[in-house]
Amino acid sequence: MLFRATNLNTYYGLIHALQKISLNVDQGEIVCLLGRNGMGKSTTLKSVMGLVPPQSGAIEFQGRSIFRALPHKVARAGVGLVPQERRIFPTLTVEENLLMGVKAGCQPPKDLEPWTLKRVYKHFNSLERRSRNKGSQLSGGEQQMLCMGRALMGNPLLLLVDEPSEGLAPLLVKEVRDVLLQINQAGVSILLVEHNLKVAMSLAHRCYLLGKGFVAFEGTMAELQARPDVMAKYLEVS
Amino acid sequence: MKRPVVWLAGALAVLAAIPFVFGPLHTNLMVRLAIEALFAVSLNLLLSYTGLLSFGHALYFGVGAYGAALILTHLQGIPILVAVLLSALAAALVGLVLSPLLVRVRATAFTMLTLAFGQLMFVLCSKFREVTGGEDGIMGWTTPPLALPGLFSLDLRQPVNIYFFAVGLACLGILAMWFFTKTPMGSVMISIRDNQKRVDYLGYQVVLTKAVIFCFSGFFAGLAGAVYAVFNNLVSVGGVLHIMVSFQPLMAILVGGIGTFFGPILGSGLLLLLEEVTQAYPELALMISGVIFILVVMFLPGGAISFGARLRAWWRKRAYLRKARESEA
Amino acid sequence: MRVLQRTIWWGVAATVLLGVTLGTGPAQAAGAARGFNASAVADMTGFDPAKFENPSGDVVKIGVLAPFSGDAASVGQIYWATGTWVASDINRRGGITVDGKKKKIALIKGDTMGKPANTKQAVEKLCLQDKVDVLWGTAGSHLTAIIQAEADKYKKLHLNSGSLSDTLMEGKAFTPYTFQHIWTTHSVGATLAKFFATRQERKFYILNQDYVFGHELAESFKAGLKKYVPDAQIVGEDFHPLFNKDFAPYLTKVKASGAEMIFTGDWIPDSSNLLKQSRQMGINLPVAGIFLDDINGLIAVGPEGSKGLVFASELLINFQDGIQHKWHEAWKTWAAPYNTPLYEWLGSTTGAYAESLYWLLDAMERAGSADAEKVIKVWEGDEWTGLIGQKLTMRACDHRVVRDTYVTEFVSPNKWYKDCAFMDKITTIPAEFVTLPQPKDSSRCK
Amino acid sequence: MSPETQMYLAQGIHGLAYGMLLFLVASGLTLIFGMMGILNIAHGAFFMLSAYLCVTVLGATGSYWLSLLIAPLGVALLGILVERFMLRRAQASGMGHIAELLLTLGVSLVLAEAVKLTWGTEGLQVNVPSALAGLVNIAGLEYPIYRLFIIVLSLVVLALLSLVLFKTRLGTIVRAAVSDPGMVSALGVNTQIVFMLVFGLGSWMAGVAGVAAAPILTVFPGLGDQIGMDAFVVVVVGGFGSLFGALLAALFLGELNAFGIQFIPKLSPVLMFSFMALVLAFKPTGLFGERE
Repeated sequence: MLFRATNLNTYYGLIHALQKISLNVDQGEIVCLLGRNGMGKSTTLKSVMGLVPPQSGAIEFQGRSIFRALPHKVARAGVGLVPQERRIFPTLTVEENLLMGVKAGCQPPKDLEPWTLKRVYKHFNSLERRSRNKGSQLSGGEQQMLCMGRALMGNPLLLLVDEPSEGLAPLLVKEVRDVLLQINQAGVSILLVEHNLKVAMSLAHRCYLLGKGFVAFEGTMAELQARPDVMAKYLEVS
Repeated sequence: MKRPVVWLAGALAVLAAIPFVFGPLHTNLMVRLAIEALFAVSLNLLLSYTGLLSFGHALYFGVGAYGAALILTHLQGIPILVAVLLSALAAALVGLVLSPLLVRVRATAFTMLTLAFGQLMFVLCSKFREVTGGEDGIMGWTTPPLALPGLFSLDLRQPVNIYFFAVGLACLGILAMWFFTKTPMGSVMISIRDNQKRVDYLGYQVVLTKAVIFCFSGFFAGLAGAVYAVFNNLVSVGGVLHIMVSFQPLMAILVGGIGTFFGPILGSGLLLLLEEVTQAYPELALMISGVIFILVVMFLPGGAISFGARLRAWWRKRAYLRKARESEA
Repeated sequence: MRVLQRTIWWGVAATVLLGVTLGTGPAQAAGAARGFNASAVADMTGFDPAKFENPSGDVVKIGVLAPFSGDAASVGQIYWATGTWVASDINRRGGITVDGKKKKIALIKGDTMGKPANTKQAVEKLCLQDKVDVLWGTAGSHLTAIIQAEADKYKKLHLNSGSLSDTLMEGKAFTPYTFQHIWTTHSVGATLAKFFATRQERKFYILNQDYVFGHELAESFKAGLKKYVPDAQIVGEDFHPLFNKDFAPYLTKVKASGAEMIFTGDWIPDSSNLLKQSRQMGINLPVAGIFLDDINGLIAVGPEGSKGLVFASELLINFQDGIQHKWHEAWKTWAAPYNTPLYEWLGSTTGAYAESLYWLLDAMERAGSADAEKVIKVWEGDEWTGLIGQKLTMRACDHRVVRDTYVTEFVSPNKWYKDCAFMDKITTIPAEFVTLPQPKDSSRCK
Repeated sequence: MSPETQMYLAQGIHGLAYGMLLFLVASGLTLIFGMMGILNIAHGAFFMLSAYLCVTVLGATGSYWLSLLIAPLGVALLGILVERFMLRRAQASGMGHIAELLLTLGVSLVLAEAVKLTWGTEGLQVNVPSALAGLVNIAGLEYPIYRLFIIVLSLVVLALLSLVLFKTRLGTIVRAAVSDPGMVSALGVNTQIVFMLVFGLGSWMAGVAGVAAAPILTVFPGLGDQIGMDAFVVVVVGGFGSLFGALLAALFLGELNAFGIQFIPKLSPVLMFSFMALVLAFKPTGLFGERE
């Protein structure tokens, strides 16, 4: 097992945002977190990353505990984050943004081909043209690509991807989907939060469905499709 | 139902007894406590309930104080309560006038904007010395007695009388603010603190609520300032508009307990007590309060009011452990 | 104009006469009327303000009201140094005779923190809890006004040695319990103007701190010039914020104005900064003022930079004077924070503070009592010989002192400080030219 | 040169000198704000402390240049200690930025008092180093060399700062962390160490300014109050976290001060705060800032 979280409890002040959430991601898997707005999907990713430290529970990554570790420790263990708001550094150039992803002094995993500027530019060819531009000058789609590229520069084994298709035009959504597939085929496991059920269905191997802070359903995508009652109760009517 | 009544009666009895038990010196100290507690609670409405840190609350205190001084100097024969209320209203009006600008900003920008307005008022009052008397301020007016014609007339220069006047007004003001936090508007206020964006969905309520809070908080800060003026018979920029006047209630809130309603009152009391104790070593007084200040932020962020709760928790834990050990044995 | 002056002068003389008559009764009872005799100062070996201890038993208590903490703590330090000096001197001599027995002097600190509310609280504590006999202080007219009001309320003697405001003893503010020993802004302006009447400079630039005192001082200087140097010109007038950082923009204006002399009421650090920055900018104009004796600041600009400064004071103690040398010898044993050049010699501020206390205690002894009413009776109209043998009169009707004032020019080299210029020949301005007229509105002044 | 041109030139340079000094103080403040979201109230006290350290080092070694080296380093060390052992703990208290503001307020109170206990309450003096004493002729205007040195020193520090910020990995991290420290840590950078370093760097800059200002000012416990306040205004007006904004605002305030005194001396203190209130009211992030 690459990643396992057990009974995570996280609070925002007095709000009990995550209530005993357990989930795992296997090597090479794409696992999707589904659920309505405000159910705790993003909070789960932030808790794993250490940005919103969980109160109790356990998180293991490659057999080692990263529970309540500081974000940079989590990142250095091999977890990358593609956050929801993209959080591109607006005053840095595209290239500097990418280089920020490099973890100085960290060896890339042996069995994976390391990510370099060249390799990222190959995958996201729109970025190379704009390498001298400031982060704030990019379009939404470009920012999404830059955000993924930046995370990859750290050679993660597990990528936490939060709502990558949000606010993008259908054509770009497809591009994002393709890129995620390519990354996955290159050996990176992905824990994905996705609003767009169609995208999720076409990408993920398994999924967790979140109710208000708890896991309401887990299983493969096919098993989910077989349960229209669960989908009606916990997903948005589309 | 009965218990709070007993408590309240007890508290009132103690308050009423103070000037007769203690001498005029400590009675006057209690007047200062009443003024500072009222001021701190009014600031606390912003800080603990709305999440806004103000560095310029002296602005309202100063307007109230100067208002009272000017009214009592120039409008002779005006009943004292009317003068004090008018001054507090003037401070509320300042809050209203500034609110269109203040509602727009949050976080540090809010802190800096309040700092700017506070300092601006300080500079302006120092400059317009024809009206304000500059640094020397306004003093020596004749304070009319607190009187109901034909019923009673109390000379406010007497420590006992000014004590009941100040403590009475402070209690009324603090009670009014206490009830305010319990109203629906009070809850909107708390939700602004917790998540302004979410409250924004409710439309312009945020703006309106904030404006009301600025006026309300300004009113009671102004009331505290007006009582200060009556008590001291002197108002000067250094005493009522200096930046340290803005910091004083902040310290009281912090030392007493941020995020609680009664913490600031406890904090004001503790700070005055500290001042009494350190008076024997004046050269070290500020140093000691600075250190206490740092220690509180670092080690007792809930302030003194949380100390009791912490102690109780620790005691319970100890008792529990002892019981567990006994049952093991 | 001259008629008015003469009337005033006659008024003063008459009052003095009246005061003397009133004062002779108790004075005679206590022995002869006395003055200050510098050679009578006790042997002060081993004296150190930092180690001062209050005598026990039946004592005369003096409450020292000054800022002992906060930004102005240096003022509190000066009060303490001079207060403990006088108290130690008197105590070593055995105390003063009050109520038929010798009583020693105790000092109790009342920290004003420079804030009105704290001042009020401190006065109340001194009056009600410590039960002091005298309140002494303070700097800042708004704080002094509070002490006056409280002194009146609690009927305690109050000695004001720190606040120069003209109006403290007038109108409703007057209280018979307060005596203003220090000179007033009117006298400052008149003193300097009278001094310049005999000199060449005619173009003055006024550069003062932008607060009540700064403005009052500017007005008093202008009034003095109008009276004594009608052909003088004010070529510029600016008021800068307290604790100003950069004087360069002001100094550029001063330079362009063609001024021959800068008049300033600034005190430290503003006075030192003004001087220092002007010299750095190559502007060697002389400066006239009343707080220019900050020795640290003078040393910073050196002998050349400090030459030609005009310094006015109500009390300039000659370096040859006996008390000056006693102080100077004692100073060597003082510990921090009193082991600095500021305390090396008895300066105009330290000297005036000490003088005021000596006078008060002398009046007390002659009254044979620490009781306020009895001391007032002796002190009103009292004539007394000051620290440097000068004649001082406590005007009965408004409790202000009628006295000569002094002006000196700083020269280099001088015998006392080799790192800067310092005072030389002292010009005495007779009291008749500088004394504030008696208040017209007071029924006591008839 | 006509007297009028001379006046404009002189006031212009006065404004430039004060503006650059202000920028030295404000740039550290704005960097710290950008990264940690707090306005360090104790920043002015660091400035003041550095001037006092300068007095001591100067007294011990007799060398102004040595104190220019040592005093700011001492202040930087203090800044690092305050960050590491106090601020970090305050940040963990869960009170948000309020705790940090109040904590630094406490630190500034303690520093002001500690200085009095150590160095006494009297004003102390530092002389202009002899190499920089005297005047220089600028197109007919006699101008003190030392004030020009302040401008040059500020420029040198500014150049060093830009070199670090724009040419090194640390600089990239700092610039990134100014806009989003959380994301930087999620990319594997130990931001706690970066915070500590930047706090030290910011304090160092306040320290350099303190030593630079010491020869023209009397060193006394309230030395940092006014310049600290001015630096807040610069940070706020320039935009929270924006170095460029701080530079423009500092120069603008410097010139406003000089020409304000020349032409409208009665109003000059009012101008600054009115300007700050106006900017905040209409652009809560400051002129060039992105965060509130």
